[in-house]
Amino acid sequence: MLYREAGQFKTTYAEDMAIFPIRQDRMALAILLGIAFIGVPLLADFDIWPFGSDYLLRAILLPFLILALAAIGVNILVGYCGQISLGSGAFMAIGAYSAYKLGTGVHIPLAWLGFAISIPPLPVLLSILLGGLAAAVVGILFGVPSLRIKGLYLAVATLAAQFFFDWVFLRVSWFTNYAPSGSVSAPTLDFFGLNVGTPIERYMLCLIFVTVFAFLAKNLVRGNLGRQWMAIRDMDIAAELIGIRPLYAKLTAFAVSSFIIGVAGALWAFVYLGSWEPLAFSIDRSLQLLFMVIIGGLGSIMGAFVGAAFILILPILLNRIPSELGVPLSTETITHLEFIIFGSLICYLLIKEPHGFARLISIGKEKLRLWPFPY
Amino acid sequence: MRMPDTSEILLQVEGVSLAFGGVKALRDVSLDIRKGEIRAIIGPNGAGKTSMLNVINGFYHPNRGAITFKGRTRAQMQPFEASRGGIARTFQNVALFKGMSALDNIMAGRTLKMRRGLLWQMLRYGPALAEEIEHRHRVEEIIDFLEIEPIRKVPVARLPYGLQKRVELGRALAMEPDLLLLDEPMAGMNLEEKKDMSRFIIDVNDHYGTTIALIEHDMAVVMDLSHRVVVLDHGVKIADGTPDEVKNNQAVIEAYLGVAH
Amino acid sequence: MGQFLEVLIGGLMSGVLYSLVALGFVLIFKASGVFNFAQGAMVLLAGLALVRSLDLLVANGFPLWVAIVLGIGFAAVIMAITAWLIERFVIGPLVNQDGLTLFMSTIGVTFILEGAAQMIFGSGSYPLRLFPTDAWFLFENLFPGGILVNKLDVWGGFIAGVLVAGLAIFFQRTKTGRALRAVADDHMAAQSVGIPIGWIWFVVWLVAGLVALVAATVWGTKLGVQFSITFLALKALPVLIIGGLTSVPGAIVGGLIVGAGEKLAEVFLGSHIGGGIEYWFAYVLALAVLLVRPQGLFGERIIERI
Amino acid sequence: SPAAAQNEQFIPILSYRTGAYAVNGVPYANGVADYYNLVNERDGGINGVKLLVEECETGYATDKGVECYERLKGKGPTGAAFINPLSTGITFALTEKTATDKIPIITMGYGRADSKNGAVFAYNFPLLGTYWSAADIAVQHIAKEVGGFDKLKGKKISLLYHDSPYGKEPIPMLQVLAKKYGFEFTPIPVTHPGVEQKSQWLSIRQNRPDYVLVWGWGVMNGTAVKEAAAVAYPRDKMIGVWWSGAEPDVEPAGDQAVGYKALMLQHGAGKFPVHADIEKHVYAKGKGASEPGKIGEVLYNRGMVNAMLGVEAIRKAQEKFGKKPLTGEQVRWGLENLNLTDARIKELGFEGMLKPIKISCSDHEGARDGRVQQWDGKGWKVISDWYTANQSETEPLVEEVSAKYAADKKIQPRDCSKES
Amino acid sequence: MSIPEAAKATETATPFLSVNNIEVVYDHVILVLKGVSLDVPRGGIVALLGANGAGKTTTLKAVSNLLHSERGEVTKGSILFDSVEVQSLSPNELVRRGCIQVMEGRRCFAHLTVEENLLTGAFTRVDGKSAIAEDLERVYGYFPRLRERRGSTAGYTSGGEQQMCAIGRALMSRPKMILLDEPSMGLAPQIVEEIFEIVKDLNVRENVTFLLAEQNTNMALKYARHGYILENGRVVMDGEARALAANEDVKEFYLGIAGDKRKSFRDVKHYKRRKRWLA
Ligand SMILES: Nc1ncnc2c1ncn2[C@@H]1O[C@H](COP(=O)(O)OP(=O)(O)OP(=O)(O)O)[C@@H](O)[C@H]1O
Ligand SMILES: Nc1ncnc2c1ncn2[C@@H]1O[C@H](COP(=O)(O)OP(=O)(O)OP(=O)(O)O)[C@@H](O)[C@H]1O
Ligand SMILES: [Mg+2]
Ligand SMILES: [Mg+2]
Repeated sequence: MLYREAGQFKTTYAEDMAIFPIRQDRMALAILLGIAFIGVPLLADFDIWPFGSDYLLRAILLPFLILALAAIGVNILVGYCGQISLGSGAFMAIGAYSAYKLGTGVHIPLAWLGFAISIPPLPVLLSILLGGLAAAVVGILFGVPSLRIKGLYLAVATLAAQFFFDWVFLRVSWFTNYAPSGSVSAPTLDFFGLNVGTPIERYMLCLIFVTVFAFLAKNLVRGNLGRQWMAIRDMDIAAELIGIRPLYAKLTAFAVSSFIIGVAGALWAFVYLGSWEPLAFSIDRSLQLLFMVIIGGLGSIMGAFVGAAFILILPILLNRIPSELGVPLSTETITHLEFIIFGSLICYLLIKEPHGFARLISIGKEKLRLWPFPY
Repeated sequence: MRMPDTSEILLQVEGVSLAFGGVKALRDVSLDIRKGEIRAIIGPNGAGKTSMLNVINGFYHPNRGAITFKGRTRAQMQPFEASRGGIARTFQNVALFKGMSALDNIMAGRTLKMRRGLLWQMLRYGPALAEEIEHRHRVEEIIDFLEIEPIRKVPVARLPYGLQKRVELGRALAMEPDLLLLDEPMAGMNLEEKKDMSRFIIDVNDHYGTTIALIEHDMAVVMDLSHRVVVLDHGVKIADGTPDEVKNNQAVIEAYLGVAH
Repeated sequence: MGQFLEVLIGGLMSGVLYSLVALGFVLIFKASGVFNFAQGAMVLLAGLALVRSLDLLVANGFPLWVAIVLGIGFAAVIMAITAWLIERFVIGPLVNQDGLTLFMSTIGVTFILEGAAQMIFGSGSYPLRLFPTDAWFLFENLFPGGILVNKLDVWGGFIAGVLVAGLAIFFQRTKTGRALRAVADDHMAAQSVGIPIGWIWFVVWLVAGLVALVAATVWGTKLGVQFSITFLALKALPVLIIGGLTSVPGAIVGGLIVGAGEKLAEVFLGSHIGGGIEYWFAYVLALAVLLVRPQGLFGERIIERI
Repeated sequence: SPAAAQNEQFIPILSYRTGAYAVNGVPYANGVADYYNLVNERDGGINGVKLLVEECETGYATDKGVECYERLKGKGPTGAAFINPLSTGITFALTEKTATDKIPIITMGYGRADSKNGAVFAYNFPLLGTYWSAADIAVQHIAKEVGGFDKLKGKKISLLYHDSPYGKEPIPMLQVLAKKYGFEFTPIPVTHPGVEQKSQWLSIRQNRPDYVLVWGWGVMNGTAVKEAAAVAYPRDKMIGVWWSGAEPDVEPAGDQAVGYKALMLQHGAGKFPVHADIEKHVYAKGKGASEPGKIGEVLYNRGMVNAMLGVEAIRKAQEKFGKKPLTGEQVRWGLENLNLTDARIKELGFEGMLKPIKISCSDHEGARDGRVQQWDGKGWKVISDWYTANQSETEPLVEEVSAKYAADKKIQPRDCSKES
Repeated sequence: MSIPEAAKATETATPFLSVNNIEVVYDHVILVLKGVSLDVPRGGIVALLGANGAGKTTTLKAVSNLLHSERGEVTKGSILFDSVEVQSLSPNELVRRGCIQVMEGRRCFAHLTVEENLLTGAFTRVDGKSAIAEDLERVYGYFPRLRERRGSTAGYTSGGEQQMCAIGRALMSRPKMILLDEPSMGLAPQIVEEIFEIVKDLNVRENVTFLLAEQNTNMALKYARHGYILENGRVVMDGEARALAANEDVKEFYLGIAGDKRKSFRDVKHYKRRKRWLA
């Protein structure tokens, strides 16, 4: 009786097409946003446990938000458009390094032409967004082979992007402003004169980014373009025969996805790490993002969040449990156990629900709807 | 039976041959489809019927021959030409988008008609929303017409085969085609459902004037619905004419019908 | 010229060593359509089981050859148990699910194997000396310094050749080979015609485990048995897709192409643009091949029919 | 009891006992843990303040390292005394954070070379030697082997390096030195984790450099030695940095490693009086972290030295701030004023492992001495005298790079002449 | 048509297959079968009729124990095949015991050739190569079109060819009982006749039992001896095939005969609301 759409009549298609047509869902979302936007800052402000220490903000929520954003990007490509990509890390890196260059000033000496291209350091917000744009452009470029290469073959082929850009940012010292170690650090985070420095400020910044992009992404995937992506994913030949252009659909998916991933990469570098090297965007990151999307549920924006939480936070929790309980285990054993348990949970979850958390949630809702009857 | 009032030729296939390695799927087949008619293509299994449809909408490229559609002649069709030119189709092995709801599947059929760009869709505001709603109206009409209201939001993978076929027809109708190619739309249906399907086909043909090319193995359906029938066997056209002519054609009886129906 | 030949030969050889790892992928993919992310972890597990039991036996006074035989036997048993567990508890219950789900489950398996292998057998670096690791210098009268050929590489190549021949026969036209391919196409239809999927998968994972063991003997000799051995999987991927995910001989050919290509690129191109290019070069090579043949050189055609 | 808990000094250990670099991470972490344990077991802590230690596994991954740091930095009554990430990548990521959190970051023998300049990097302590010092020492040793600096002219020296900030650090210094002495310098990158080096060594076989410096970590070192053997490059022309000169780097290669040389971060392998204490007070009670047979290995000893320097810094700080748990800011003072004389080193049982070390505001390195050791198939043998890195060579680069950092980060460098 | 006496004689009191009041749930929440019971006598031919989505396919999958890989499960009731509880047998064990299913939708192994497809059907057989080769010939005899296409990759063959291939593949296992799901779908009229003749032939000569889900009610009731009609996951009517065929409702809804005359498809009324039996 708690969760039922009966009695909620929709009289226009606009109402029927809302993100959450059911009132209870809307309320749940409002509560969640309320906690995220008001609750967390308040708690942190009053130093109430567990937000008193920076730990939760800086070590958990910040990476969670940024990786969830990246996962949304990956989900658009993999979950909605069906193009498996293992190169997401590279696109994060492109976002990060482009934003870094733009934020610290671009100088391209064209000696043989007798002049140089110089762009003064751009404001941080603009550099981050342009970083995303750069990632989108490269994304389109690396999306072109997807017209011919499909499935797992494409997945492995996207690794070319991953390794190539790892190498580029290591080797081309122009990108790192000729830092001797190849490690660079972010410019100070000034947003319209506001310096974003404390953990809670950083958290709010990321939260705003994530909320806005999640909303835009949700709009896209439930609109015409989203349907084209899913059509390509589900049956590309039929899609083509009903007039969907694979070129356009796939490349827009690559572009939008890379854009979001690039922005997330810039945030990861600027807001979370502060100082980074290409290893921060290695193949491990790409895989991690893919795991998030699969576990969360392919083709679900909310799934990206749940998946990010599972893949990012669960290992940390598992790792912490023994020391919190005071069980005397060596870190080595703890880590090995963490691996074993984490792996087992992944398998267990998949066996229980091969389509990830998103499906689990929708089945849960369906059960709630039927409650108290089993079916 | 009422014949279509025009004899204008919408599509003409001339001398088309198609081979896959050693398999000759089509051998020098010519046929025409007149505007407004229901044209059936029949023949034994593996005769090349589906291949013919694939040639018409550009999925297969014939080795030889020419295709004239709406007055333009070309050696082969391209899928985008076909879809933009107003050719829609359903598939023999249901080719729905499995992960999407019935509604979304049909909405996808309207891709060609939707104009708003990426940025508008991202905001889903103003013109983008208006466009979405406008097309939703059209799609709801189709849903209503096909009587699939209750399954609008069900993921199509969960639907029984028969309903999937209907959704697929809906998707094709959403394209508002001039020429509708139906590949065994009634396979796997019982009589009642076949009747429904027949009704839909006739209504589409009558009310919208849509030209229809139909492959079907149920002879009763074919004979009742179609204006003209072409018969293929082993890639060769062996007969072409009104249902009655075809029914009594000796070659057809031997190759396909067996006992006279 | 001498250097070119040397790099070419060295590249071809080291490519074949990757093929050893790639073969494991091919086997499982061919038989169940599962892209087995855990292949690297299986090499680690097999290697650790082998080297640790070997050390223990030698320390207890067994003669070396007895220890080797027993050690390999022990490692094989471990791989069999692993195969059984994976089939029973992970892949078995996931029959008929789509490729990405299965892929993800093998990632779960990877975590479990890496954790368990190191917890049981230790996370150090353990030297393994089964094959000679020095080199021959050929044609010393033709080229100054001769052309260097690693003995280990030759051994690896030889073993890979034998494996491929054996596996190719296994897959070719035997009843089980046919059943394996049927399972890869459609789990449920295979079940419906009475193919015992569980048993088939156990056998395949076992064979993949044994291939991992073989890879571990060669790579363990080269690197020492240690965690880094799992990274071989990444180097095996371009090999795998160049050859085609479903082709056993393709794994070898892919290895030859990748090995030669990346080594030549690194030596002759890398020095001009800063070096370290072989990782991405292998993948770009793979990309180039796929653009021409989307299913790899010897992979099964991707069926497009409507 | 709560009262006792109040009298504890919290020290986090960031370690990696799993993953690709565990082979080298484990002995190091063991040394660190054992020494803290020794201080508690033998002395009852530092002047009665017990050491409370917690390990956190980073797996050598930057983001995990950041998480560990955030998790542990606030623990204990006064928070972390200092942090020791044992990874150049994590060091880079934490440098700014530790400064705001006021927790010193000790990077003994690694980290960013420019952070030696305490005026800019108030909280970074690259004790005992940066990579620029290491590069300088290595070149000094080569000069000695070839018979003088003037003989370096025209020689070919290659650097085989781990393609990461860690491996790249020495490059600018070596370029400076190459210019100065006229040797030909070629950097050769090896992609992480370094399991595949065939093409690198085939190039080396062709170019025949006179020396190959190895800046590797983990599996890369052992593989380099084996590949060198395979192409018959003389092992005694290879010189590893001090992170490429421990037992796990050579043991897997067996006989092929004989002759391989490596720099020493002052100490080498072997047992010293402090080891006896550890065996007596820690291992006898069954509280040791390591396999007993591995006590005294190079990386184990390095972990111990590292822990000892931290403990001594706390002790120093207690002199000023009182015998109680101290904050990171207070420990930072202790570090900056640390002055270990030969006598004190002997007292601590480290005689023969260390030379005196004196840290100051402008010099967070404290000492820049090293020796060279060689593997003889069974153990490491010291084969050289002490070298001291030439400050006139390293210092200009330190100034230049740290000034740039200060400008980027808008840091006002301290005036060290005014620091006590 | 008359029921073959020989077959009738072998029918025994205990049914070969008996489905007792089963309930099937997909995805833990979608209840599809709501208590279906049916018996198939040894050597019988039983037709399962019903509209789209009535649950025919689900019933057959429950019998061959293939549901769990579709995330469905039998939550109530029991299925006995040859007096053994089906739930305790694996699908391949069932095939070994002689119960094979021809799945709906021509699930051929796309990458195998037609002949390889047929041979996989013989996987469980142990009676030697020559017996298998003989049966292969027999299948080619039934479906000459398959012989023509024996070397082609099944994924590229036409829909009807794939359907023949799927049926032929099941025949290759020499089953005692065949669960046929929509065998006539997509087949040319002659071939449909041919298939039903094969059913009759196998039934009479080799005493093979059939349970067939079929939309072609006409044909099904002609060849079957018993029929069950499913609606919405329930059995709403069952009985002798002849009795069913004579039923007025069945005539109208399934056979399209009203007042003893077939109506043209052109003239059908547009049913807005269909009449349904109430369960
Ligand atoms: N995997 C599934 N998940 C959820 N629901 C399913 C699934 N498979 C079938 N169903 C539902 O079960 C019901 C019965 O389906 P079933 O396929 O058994 O019908 P059928 O009688 O064989 O129909 P048809 O004549 O179309 O083949 C349908 O309503 C369908 O929506
Ligand atoms: N892409 C292809 N590659 C190889 N052979 C093909 C291909 N497409 C069709 N064929 C072959 O061409 C012949 C005609 O096939 P088609 O699908 O057109 O038959 P059909 O008339 O539709 O038969 P059905 O009634 O069984 O659907 C068949 O023998 C088929 O195997
Ligand atoms: Mg067809
Ligand atoms: Mg069905």
